[in-house]
Amino acid sequence: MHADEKRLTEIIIRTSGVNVRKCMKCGKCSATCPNFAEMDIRPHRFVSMVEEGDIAALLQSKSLWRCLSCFACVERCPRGVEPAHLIEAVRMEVVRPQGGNRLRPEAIPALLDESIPQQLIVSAFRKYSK
Amino acid sequence: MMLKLSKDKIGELFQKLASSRTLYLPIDNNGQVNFGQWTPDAVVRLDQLKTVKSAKDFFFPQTENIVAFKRQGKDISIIENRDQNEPFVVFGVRGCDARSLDILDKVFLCDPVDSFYKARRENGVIVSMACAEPEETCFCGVFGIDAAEPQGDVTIRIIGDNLYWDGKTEKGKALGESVKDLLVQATGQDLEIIKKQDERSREILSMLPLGDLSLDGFEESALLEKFNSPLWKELSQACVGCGTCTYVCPTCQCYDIQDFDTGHGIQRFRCWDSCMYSDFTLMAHGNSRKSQMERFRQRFMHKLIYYPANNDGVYSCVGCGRCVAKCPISMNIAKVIRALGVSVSV
Amino acid sequence: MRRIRDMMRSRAGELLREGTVNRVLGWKNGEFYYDPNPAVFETEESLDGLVYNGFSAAMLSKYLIDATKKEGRILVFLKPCDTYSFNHLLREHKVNRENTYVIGVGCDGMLDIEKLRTLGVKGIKSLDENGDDLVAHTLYGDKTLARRDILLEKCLSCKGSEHKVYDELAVVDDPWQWDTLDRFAKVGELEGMTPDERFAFWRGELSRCIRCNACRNACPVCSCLKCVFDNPRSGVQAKSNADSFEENMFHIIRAFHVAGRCTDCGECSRVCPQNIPLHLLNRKFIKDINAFYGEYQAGADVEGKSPLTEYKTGDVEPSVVYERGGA
Amino acid sequence: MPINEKGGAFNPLIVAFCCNWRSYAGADLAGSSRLNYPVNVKVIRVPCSCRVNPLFILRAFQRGADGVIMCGCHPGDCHYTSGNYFARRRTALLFSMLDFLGIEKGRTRVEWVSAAEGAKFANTMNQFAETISALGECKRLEDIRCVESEI
Amino acid sequence: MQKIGVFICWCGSNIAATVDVEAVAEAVKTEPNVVFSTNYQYMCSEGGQSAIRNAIAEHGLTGIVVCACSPRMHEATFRKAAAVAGLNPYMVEIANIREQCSWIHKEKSEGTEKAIILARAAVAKLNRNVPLFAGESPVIKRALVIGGGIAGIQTALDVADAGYEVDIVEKTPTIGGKMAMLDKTFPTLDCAACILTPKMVDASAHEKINLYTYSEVESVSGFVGNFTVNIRKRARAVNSDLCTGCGVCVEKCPSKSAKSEFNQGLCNRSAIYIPFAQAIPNVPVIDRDACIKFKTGKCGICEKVCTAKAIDYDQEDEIITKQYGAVVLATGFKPISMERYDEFQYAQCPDVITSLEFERICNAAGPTKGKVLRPSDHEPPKTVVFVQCVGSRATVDCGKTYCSKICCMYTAKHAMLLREKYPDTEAYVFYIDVRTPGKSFDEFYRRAVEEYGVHYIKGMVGKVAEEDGHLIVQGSDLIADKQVVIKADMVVLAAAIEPDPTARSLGTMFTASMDTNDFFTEAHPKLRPVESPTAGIFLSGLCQGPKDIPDTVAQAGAAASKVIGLLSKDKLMGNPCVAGCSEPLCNGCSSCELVCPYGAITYEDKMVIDHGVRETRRVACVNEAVCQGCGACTVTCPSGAMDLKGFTNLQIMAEVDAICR
Repeated sequence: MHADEKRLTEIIIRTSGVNVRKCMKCGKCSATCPNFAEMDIRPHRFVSMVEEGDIAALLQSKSLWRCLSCFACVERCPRGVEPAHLIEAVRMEVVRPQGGNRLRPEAIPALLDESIPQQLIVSAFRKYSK
Repeated sequence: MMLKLSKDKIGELFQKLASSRTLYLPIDNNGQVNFGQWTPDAVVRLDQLKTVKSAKDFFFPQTENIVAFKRQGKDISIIENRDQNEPFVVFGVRGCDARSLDILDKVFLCDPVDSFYKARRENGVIVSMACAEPEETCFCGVFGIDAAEPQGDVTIRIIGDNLYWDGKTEKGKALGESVKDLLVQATGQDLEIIKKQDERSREILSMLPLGDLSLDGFEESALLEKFNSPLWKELSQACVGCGTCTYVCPTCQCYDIQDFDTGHGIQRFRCWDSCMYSDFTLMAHGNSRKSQMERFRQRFMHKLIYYPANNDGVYSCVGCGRCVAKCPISMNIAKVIRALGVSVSV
Repeated sequence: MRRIRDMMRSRAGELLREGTVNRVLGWKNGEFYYDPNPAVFETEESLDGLVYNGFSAAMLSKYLIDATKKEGRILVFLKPCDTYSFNHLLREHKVNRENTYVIGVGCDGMLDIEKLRTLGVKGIKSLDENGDDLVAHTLYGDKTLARRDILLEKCLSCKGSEHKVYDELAVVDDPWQWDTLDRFAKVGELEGMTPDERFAFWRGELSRCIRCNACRNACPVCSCLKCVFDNPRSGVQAKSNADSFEENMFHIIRAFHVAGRCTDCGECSRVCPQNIPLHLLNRKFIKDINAFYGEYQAGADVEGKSPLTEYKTGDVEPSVVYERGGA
Repeated sequence: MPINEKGGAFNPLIVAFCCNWRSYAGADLAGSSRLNYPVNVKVIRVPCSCRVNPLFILRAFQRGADGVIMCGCHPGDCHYTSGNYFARRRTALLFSMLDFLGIEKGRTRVEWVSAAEGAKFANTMNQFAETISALGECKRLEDIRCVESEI
Repeated sequence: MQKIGVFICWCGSNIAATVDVEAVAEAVKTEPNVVFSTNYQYMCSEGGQSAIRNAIAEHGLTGIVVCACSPRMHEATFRKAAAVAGLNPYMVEIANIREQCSWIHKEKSEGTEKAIILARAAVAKLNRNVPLFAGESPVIKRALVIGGGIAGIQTALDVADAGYEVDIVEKTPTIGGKMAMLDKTFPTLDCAACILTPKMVDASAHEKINLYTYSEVESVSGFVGNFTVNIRKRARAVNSDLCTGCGVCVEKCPSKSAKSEFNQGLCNRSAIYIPFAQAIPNVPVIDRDACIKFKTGKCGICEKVCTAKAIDYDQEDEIITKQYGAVVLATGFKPISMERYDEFQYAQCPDVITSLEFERICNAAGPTKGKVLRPSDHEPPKTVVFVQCVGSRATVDCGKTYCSKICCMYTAKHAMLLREKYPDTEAYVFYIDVRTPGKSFDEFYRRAVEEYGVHYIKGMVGKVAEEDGHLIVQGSDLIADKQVVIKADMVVLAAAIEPDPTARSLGTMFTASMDTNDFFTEAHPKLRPVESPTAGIFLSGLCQGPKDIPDTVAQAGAAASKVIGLLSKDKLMGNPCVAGCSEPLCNGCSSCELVCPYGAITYEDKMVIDHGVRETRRVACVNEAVCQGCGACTVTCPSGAMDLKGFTNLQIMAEVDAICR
């Protein structure tokens, strides 16, 4: 494992607050995932890949952007592992270092749409800008 | 030779006295006044007629270590604790307490001499103080004490704005010498003032309600009659068996010797005992005085009959009245003298 | 209180005469007005010496431990607060109720001679009590005082005028009444201090202790035949206040031994020759017991368990102590 | 590491009263699981937490203990059915009183440790020893006569 | 003056690696009254014990300290060794320098220093020891078994066969327990009823066995060898002595809407009922909540039709008080509630059932007469999905952290039986792991897969949804790394099992300790697996932990042999470490009486001689046979009159002093 990956693994485990060792590989997270078909790396594999420190692949994963953050996996996991929090943590690692503000205040008016709730804008702003 | 000092310089006097030796004097601790070591921020209360405990502590402390046994492996070494050579002054001792030391001397300085006590007596200087405003509980006069001009190495009077210093013994004069920079010669007018004050004090002393207590009938010859008096039962009924009277008493001299296991050895100490306690003179077979009545009787028989019988008629009471003021249930030597004394004379 | 004294004298005389009782436990006049002492009266004539005034504070309940072992019935006068202690002694089988005839006496609050002296009244020979107005006759002239200013500490937080146990009452319809204070105020004040301040406070107070055992011997709850501190075989015997540890040890253990049993009669503080506020230790336990396990007044009744001889499965954890603020 | 007055490294002394049936067994389990806890902790075995007399606790402080901890069965699980319930009341009141007298409350502790909780025992002792190290030597309940140099 | 010998054990390298045993032996020599000290490789071995015996004889020792492992391990061993050498066994103290010293510390200097202190404390305590002598108490030759399932029945039969009386207390109207509800048993597939009912009959017919069904233990007092138990025999409203078990009342009862407990609520029963055909005793019981007579006062049909005149509406609960020498807890288990598992739709869909319900459906005497039919429409299912580990191995919410142990096997059994009866029906099993440690267990599971074609899918079910009369089961197939969706007709959940809820209160009553999951704990997990830490209380069956029938029967037999061992003694040596009252110090305040959990303290008026004073005083008296030695009284006693032998105030303070020195 690269030193960099090791560092990233630690960051992800720390920021997510997830103990991946609690996983007993039952797959209930993937069983319950409503967007399973769209995910290239499924929640249960996400957990084991973090455990193995295979972060490079995760950073490239489409799942980061396809996870609905519905937290069904978190809700159903019998061991309290919380895979969605891991996905979120990896996502933040991709978003944040890629530099700068990916969402600028001046860009917001153009994005506004009657159907988008205010909270979404606020939440997106928090995630995508520094 | 009468010397004097302006009252506002009294702090300097304490400072000076304390510079060469330990100075003990009445100090206020949250409303209660006891003799304690002087420090610049101590609240000195010379106006307090009676300290809770008497001045006997400095010669016969409540507890003192007398010898230690130290264990090293299976060997035991004996460590002596006789280092009572520090000079000290007890300042502001009232006439009753000043007299009480004579009574303790008869016990501790007769053969075999109590070397701990003796060392302290030799190193201690008594600065006694005249009483101008005695209280209703005082009856020192009954024992021939003149509270207006008490005994002591030095006798002081505080009148108006002045403190009058009267060195009486060699020790007292030497003490005066050590603070002579602060003292000036008293004038004739001063002596006049002192005389007037003494007279006024004696007048009040003569009017004290307990002043009429009579010690008639407490002779050695009446020992058995007193011992067997039915009044003891009545008098002792209220006694709860605490040691207040004995611990505030300036003349009580009973002590116990006990060992304390410190974990590293044994510290042998002596501490005040009280004949009022149920474990007083407790021996293997039990207690020789099984009832509180017997213990109560012991205290007063000792003070009023046994002690004088052995000490040329000197009673082991100085009429300080502390027990009168402090007994939780208001039973005291005055009531005992009243009850038993009268019963004989009638 | 003079009226009550007269009632006491006449009823005591009647009960002695008719043989209901063979002795009377009351207060006997002394040298001054303020020093009546507990005494047993066996004849009607001797009852002239029976007094009841603002200085009849000494509680008579504890004397009954020995008195009721004797032949015949004894009449005892109990102030309202004394009845709690009497109940407590009954609960612990220390007194024989059948050998006791209790007359509950009304109380105007007991007086503190020390407070009088602190107010600068010296050479007190006698007092006139009349409701709130007091006149002290002294060697140095008369002094007028207000009763409320010289009430005993324990009477400032009086438990009330109700007698918890009695055979008959000797009370007046129009007793003098006074405002009582929150008995836990001082405990609360201390709790609010820092540990260092509390330590300094108690060191200052307890350093005066002379181990005279007056607090213990006057306490109606401390009724052990042989106290652990007197017993050479207990391993903790201590006759002297050899050092600060012994002072702490004695008072902590004494308070602990009476915890859940203490009726808050205040005798410990009243009898202390050094005026140490020992009742605060007991009140601390009472305050904690009330807070942790529900309100409890020892001596309010004879039956039931006391807080330290019972438990509930849902009791607070000892960590409650640490969760309160402070270091 | 805190330094004591004599200038040496401060080595706190901790006395742990453990009930025979659960907490002492828990301490044994900590041992057989090789869970480390400070050497300063010395365990005294008592049949039940309700056997712990306040006298013992004060005695330990008198003789120089810097902290005293009492361990018993979890409430409801006492070998003697109810002993720890009494112990719980007694210690709550006693420790509250020590706090009232100004003794640092970190110096006393009650912990329920079952026979299966070896790890809890070790963790508890580690934490407690840390607390005591931070508090330093216990002076407030010490008996000067028991300080070795005094004799 | 004592003569104390100190023996330091190396425990091989367990102690000697971290503790300088020579240094300890040398250091203790300076302790008061120590006249001898030595060290040895294994103190507990015969060589070590003989060294102790020899030293006692040679040096005239009055007491010994053994510095070794925990007293919980070998205190008894060393006491015996001392006794052999003529020393009172209570003149032995153990310093625990292994578990509480060498095993937790790494530095040899630290370990050695601590070992010396612990040895010193033990010597200090021993210096205050006095010989103690155990009292004797008689053994009541009767055992009580609580729970009438297979565990209780087997224990009772084994004890009774040894010639001792046994009472079984069962809270339901019949014995038989959960096993009676099962259809077939793995891995042999023999019929549960066929092997259980003969045992039930044996138990009821055994002259030494007495059944109390529909009864519960109300309260307990006493101690090993002599428990006094109050049993509440609940009123059946049917006189068992008169009832012939003809069943006419059951047939004629007009109230038939109560759910059948025996059939897991899958069908109804009458208000007066016999749980199942082979129930023992074969006496009906009236369910007062369902009975029209009890609810409205009208009806009374059962009374009218009963020719034996056995119906007794006025019957009241009866309290039976009996004494027992030993008590066996066999309280069994129940499946956990599935109500909160929304993802499996248990509460919402009748066709989502538990395995125990499936057992009843398979059973010929069950609600469907043995035909596997969907509860919703009584149609045979075409596809059945089994889900394992529902609530087991779960650390969150309502789950259990442990493996329920039996689910893998019964699920294989269910799938196999299903495929055997209905070869056209597809069976899918979702599993996390398949655990088959047991004789012929793995072969059984492989048969289900290989011979019966059960589809095992590694993964968990995430969601069950009802759609068009089918159950859409969405789960993971971790091996194919895909999400599978199965259109099923029935879903069977292998629910985790938990101890019966009555165990908790019984545990408190009998002071039998429990773990966090409410399983009873054993005195030693390996060496004393069928005994509770509380003397005289034994454990049988699932109340101690999940297990299958053979394990249960084996444990039941083991518990029985322990009971027999106890009952075969005429007298028990008591624990001499009991409370004692110093009468001259006793104040008669009753505080100790109030805190004693065993009622061992009473008060009497006695002549007391106190320092030469003779008087009659009210003093505490300890019943040494009843006292268990907890010491609650010693602390509540303000005067210190109460003390605990073996753990006296002075002994403990000596230890404190030695440790703090």
